[in-house]
Amino acid sequence: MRSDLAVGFLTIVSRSVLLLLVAAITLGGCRNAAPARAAAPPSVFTPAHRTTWAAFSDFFGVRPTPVQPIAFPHKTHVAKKIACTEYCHEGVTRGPIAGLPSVKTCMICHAAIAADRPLIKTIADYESRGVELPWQRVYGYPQTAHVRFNHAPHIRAGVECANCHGDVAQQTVAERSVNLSMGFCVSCHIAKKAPNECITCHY
Amino acid sequence: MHRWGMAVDLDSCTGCGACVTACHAENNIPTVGPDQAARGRAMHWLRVERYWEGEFPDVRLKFRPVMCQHCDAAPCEPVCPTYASHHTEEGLNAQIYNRCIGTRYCANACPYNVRFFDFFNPIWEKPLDVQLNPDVSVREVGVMEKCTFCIQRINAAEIQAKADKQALKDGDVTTACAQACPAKAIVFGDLNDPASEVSRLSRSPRGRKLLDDLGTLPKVTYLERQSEA
Amino acid sequence: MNPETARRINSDLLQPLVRTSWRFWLLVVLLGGIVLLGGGAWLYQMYAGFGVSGVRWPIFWAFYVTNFVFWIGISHAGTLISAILRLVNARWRRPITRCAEVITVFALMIGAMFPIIHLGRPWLAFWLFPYPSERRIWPNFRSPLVWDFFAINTYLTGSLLFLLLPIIPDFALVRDRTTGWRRRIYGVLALGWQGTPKQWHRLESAMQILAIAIIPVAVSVHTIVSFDFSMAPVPM
Amino acid sequence: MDRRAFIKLTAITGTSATLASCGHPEHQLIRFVPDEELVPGIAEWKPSVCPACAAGCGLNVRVMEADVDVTRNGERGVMKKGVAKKLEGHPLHPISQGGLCPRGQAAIQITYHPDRLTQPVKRRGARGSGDFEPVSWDEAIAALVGRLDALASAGDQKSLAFVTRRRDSRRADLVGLFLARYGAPPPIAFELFDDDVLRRANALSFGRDQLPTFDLGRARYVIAFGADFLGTWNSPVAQSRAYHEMRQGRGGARGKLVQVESRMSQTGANADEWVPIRPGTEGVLALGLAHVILSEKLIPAPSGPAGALIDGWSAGLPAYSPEEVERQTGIKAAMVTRLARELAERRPSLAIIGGAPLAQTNGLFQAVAVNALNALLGSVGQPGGVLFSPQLTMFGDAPPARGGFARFASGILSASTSPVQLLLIDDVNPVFATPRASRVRDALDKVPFVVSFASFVDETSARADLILPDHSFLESWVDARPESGAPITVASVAPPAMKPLHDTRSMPDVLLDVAKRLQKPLNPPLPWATFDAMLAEWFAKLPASAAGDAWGTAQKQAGWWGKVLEPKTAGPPPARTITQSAAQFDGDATQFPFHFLPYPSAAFLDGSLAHLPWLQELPDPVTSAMWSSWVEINPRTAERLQIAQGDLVEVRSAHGSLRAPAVVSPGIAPDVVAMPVGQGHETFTRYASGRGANPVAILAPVAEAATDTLAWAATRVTMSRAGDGRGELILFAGEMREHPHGHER
Repeated sequence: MRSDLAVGFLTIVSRSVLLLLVAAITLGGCRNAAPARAAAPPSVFTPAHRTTWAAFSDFFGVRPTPVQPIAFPHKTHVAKKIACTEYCHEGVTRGPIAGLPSVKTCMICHAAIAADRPLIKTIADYESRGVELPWQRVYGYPQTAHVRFNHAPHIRAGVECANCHGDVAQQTVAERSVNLSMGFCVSCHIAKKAPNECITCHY
Repeated sequence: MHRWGMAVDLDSCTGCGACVTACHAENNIPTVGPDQAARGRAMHWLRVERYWEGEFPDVRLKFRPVMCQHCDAAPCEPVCPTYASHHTEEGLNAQIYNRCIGTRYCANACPYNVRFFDFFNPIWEKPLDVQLNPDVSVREVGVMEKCTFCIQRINAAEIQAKADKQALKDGDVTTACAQACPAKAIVFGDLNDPASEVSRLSRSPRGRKLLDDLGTLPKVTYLERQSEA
Repeated sequence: MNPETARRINSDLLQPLVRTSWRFWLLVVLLGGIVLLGGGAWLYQMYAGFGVSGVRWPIFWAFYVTNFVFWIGISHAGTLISAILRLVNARWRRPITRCAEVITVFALMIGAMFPIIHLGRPWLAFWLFPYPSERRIWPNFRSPLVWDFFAINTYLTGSLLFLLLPIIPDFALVRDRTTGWRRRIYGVLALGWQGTPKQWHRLESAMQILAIAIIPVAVSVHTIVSFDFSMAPVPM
Repeated sequence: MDRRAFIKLTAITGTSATLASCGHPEHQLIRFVPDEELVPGIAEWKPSVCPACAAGCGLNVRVMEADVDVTRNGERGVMKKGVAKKLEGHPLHPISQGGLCPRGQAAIQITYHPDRLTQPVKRRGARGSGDFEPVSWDEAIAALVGRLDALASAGDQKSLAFVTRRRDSRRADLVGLFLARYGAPPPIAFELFDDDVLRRANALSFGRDQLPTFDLGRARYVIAFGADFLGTWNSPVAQSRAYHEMRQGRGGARGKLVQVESRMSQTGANADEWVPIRPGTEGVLALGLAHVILSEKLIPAPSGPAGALIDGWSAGLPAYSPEEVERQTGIKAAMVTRLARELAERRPSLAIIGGAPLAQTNGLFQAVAVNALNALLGSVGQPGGVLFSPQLTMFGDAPPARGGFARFASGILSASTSPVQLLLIDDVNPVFATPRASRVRDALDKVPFVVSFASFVDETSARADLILPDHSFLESWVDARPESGAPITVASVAPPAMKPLHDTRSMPDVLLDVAKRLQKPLNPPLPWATFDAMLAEWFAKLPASAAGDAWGTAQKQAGWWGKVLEPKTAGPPPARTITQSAAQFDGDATQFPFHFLPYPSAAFLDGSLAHLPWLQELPDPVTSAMWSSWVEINPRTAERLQIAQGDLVEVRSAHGSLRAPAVVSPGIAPDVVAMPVGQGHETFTRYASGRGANPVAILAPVAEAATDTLAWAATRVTMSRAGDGRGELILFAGEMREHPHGHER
């Protein structure tokens, strides 16, 4: 029994020291990282934050600024009367996820239209390699918010896209022009007499 | 307004455990592995309890699937300091993971021992994670979780009914355990609808509530096993 | 007592404040080390997951809450007893009151740590505090844990006042007998105490009021801790 | 404060991950263009067929889009894929009827198992070392074709052997056709719990060489001899559905269930009356019941072969008086009489035999005795009785895989050079599921070239020279012809529910490909390019229904079913009377005082599902054990041997010994030691390797006398305490809440 206690104490001591080391490496990690190295996919899936830094950023609501592979001009496409929800984000009326168009979708039109422009050539190159454009999320919730957002009922209730996503028609690269905080959702739900229980969204 | 409830016919229940696995598949419940299981940290939102009676050779074994009873006077609700555990208008005992700070008070208060705590971040060894249900949260370390009466199915069915401009019918929404049960022992439905199967079964003279004398007003009715010997 | 003896007693008493021996630093290192270890262990618990605490299903409260109750129990012994003794004017109380009051304050501070340490997600502990937010959610005032929070804070505030009010003349004493930065710090702490009869009178009346007020607060704290256990239908 | 989550870190996030990703887009994984068009977040439901046992339940698979890690041209990345999310019973399918057992639910983890073989491999290290190196499919198929060509050119086609499960399906037909047209002997079926004894008995009694279907839904009285029909035996989902009807599905007319066995199974727990019996004497009890019914003239004796097979039947079974039955079985004469009267009065009544009683040396006698009792009760082919699903044997174009694995293995062992030069193994693990004394391992090692179609490295495939990993059932065309479970004919079939995750190929397609590449073509050649063409051709021959043509509807609803096809009967059975034979047990009763009863575990059946983490963590119905194997012993025995719950116990037979923690259970006879089969794998993925003990290993290699199948319940053992359990026994139920207090009084 006594030796158990001693071992337990030693374990705590050694692990605490280890923790401080790990914390030091973790916090210092990002600055030292070689930028060219791509991440190997981890062998496990876990909701844990990948780094201490990520945990802190998440807690303080720090969102990385999305860096898009190409400057997609929403403005131009909307001006050309390409309906958002028919070609590119077609999941929006049917289910929870609006969806990002595959590079194949881009090439349906751009195989012929403006095919000589440099940006379109970049896209065509992606398609020929069988690789998607590495779009980064602009909206969306952190995993820890446990939000199960569903687009379709909002569309059916007549909520305009611009309500939550700003006037994308005036933007080139999509910007996070609306802060989708819980307060934002709740005030709208109250105003529209929509269900306002926690389990409407969190489950 | 619905009032969701469940009836479990112990005379049909064979104790096979299909409900337990179905619950794991539907609700992203992690497997904790042998080391943690040995420490009493296995997660089964739904478990099959067994009760031995008598002595060899006159011995009986009775099964009882136990999940969150969604009590109308739930002991877990008043003790939660952050309303992570609270009652919804439709009578569900909701557990809001993002609001949970991990006091574990609810689990201590629950007389049915159906609340489970994430002692560690759960792990799925790839590609086992591909199976995860996107309609249900993956809970992280430090939060309490428990049977939700498959709230994701209820919400989806209600959204669908609203889109179809129709009222929900009995049988439109069922939980994963009731759906899987090979012996049709578990029935889920609306207790406010007197014609529903679950209402009919809940009125059975065999109906009992678990630990009824605690006054928790559970919404799960157990139809006791009959026997003739 | 002649003035010389009084002066010597005073300077003997003040000696530890003015001169710091190596033994003191040794003690600081020793005790500080233990505190650091505890802090490290807590960080490790957050880093690796609450499971390292050894708590398991179906008893979810263990070491931490036991400790919490223990320290709250210890705190019982201080201010409450000191207040009662003060009210009944027991003369022999004088040597022990301050000791008791200090015990209360520090035991409370230690005790109050444990509900935080014991949380699965301690970084969200501020949700126990009622503050307006855009989410329009308040703490659940039916929960004994929220009342724990209030009760402990009230008792801590009361005990702190109860400790600090009668110590003002002593701060003044130190202020008058030290120099340099010590004098400045104790000058602030002494709150301009001059020892006039009027000041003494005010202090005595304040102490009488506090001594009466602190008793129900103390009772409430210990009752609310008991509430934690009585709210659940499961024996713990 | 806005978003919150703080130091939610875990130790598993190593520093390598830390250094790698700091939010730069170029650090993200490459995302490949998907092959399929899916609406994100919307579930599609697709049919499939459950592979976990022979019941052939139709499945409804929930398919949704998900990100999957893939490797393309050596580059790792992610891709959107339509993947299976959950398995449910298909609501239309006549066997599953919308329900599904825990093993079926967990079968989805076969597809997503982290230790699945992702491409063909060939052996590099010694046999059994598990050291393999990857090869391309072309290389792998060429290796197999080369071996087959070599045999053919040497005129030695007979030395090709194929071992597979005992399943009826087009998949099995294809194997049979391939072998027949190549010139090899028919496939050899291997099952640990194979029920061949019951099939033989049914052939003798009723002219039907198949497992029965029970109309429990209309039965008023059921007596089951050892058959765990609600848990693991025959067609558990269909039987559980029918059991619900029998108990509470028909308003007040609740049927009674009596279970006769020596260790309380999950089914026994549900019985109204649980009757412990001396192992190997179940047939005697059945005939004792018949004796009472006949002598009290409760039911007139029927004519027909079932009864006539039994020695002494026409004379009213004078040798089976209740007193004599009591002497042999240990069941009180008064109870025998009462049970017999209840059986006769509460008709329709039926008797079921399965599991351990058939796995005795006198298994055939026991099964025939129960058949005779059924015939006497008038339950055969009647509502509320024993039925035989009409079989689709009309297109029997291939010799079916039948048993005889033990003879096959010993044949290899005893010959100086192996009569088998090339062995193909599909979906079986005989090295694990045979007694160590049968030395299957050595037999396998004697075969010059072994090819396995396994998806995992297990004890058997670890000894293969080449592994050609099969698709999982969700990735390939699947079919099954369940021989029982529904009163009508059922042929389950379904297209792939999702695209393959890995570089695997479906075994039937590989076989067809191999057939095309052979130097000397099959005679006649197999006419199909792919397996689905073969399925389409066969299903198109089935009668169309109102819903449309047979093949079209079958694909949508996970199978074809109907009533129209009459079976081919096997003709009258041989008119040989069967006399009672006492069960023989291996091991001397004084040296080995306990009957050893291995039984299919509720989670793993014969051990083939032990690699699925959900099933490992599924609490056992009777003991609530997880991740463990255990020995069940009676409290009185435990007290006598000073064994406490969780103590390590050594169980020793004449053929070996094992150690496992004890579970003190009131539901077992004092002279019986029971142990679930399934754990004790040497190598079977990270979840099952080296966990627990394998009871099959210490069994005596004795066979049921008439059918030559392993009599796995005929071994005697001795037992002693071997030390503290060291926490090997993991129970879900705590002492706090569930305590077996039955034996404390």
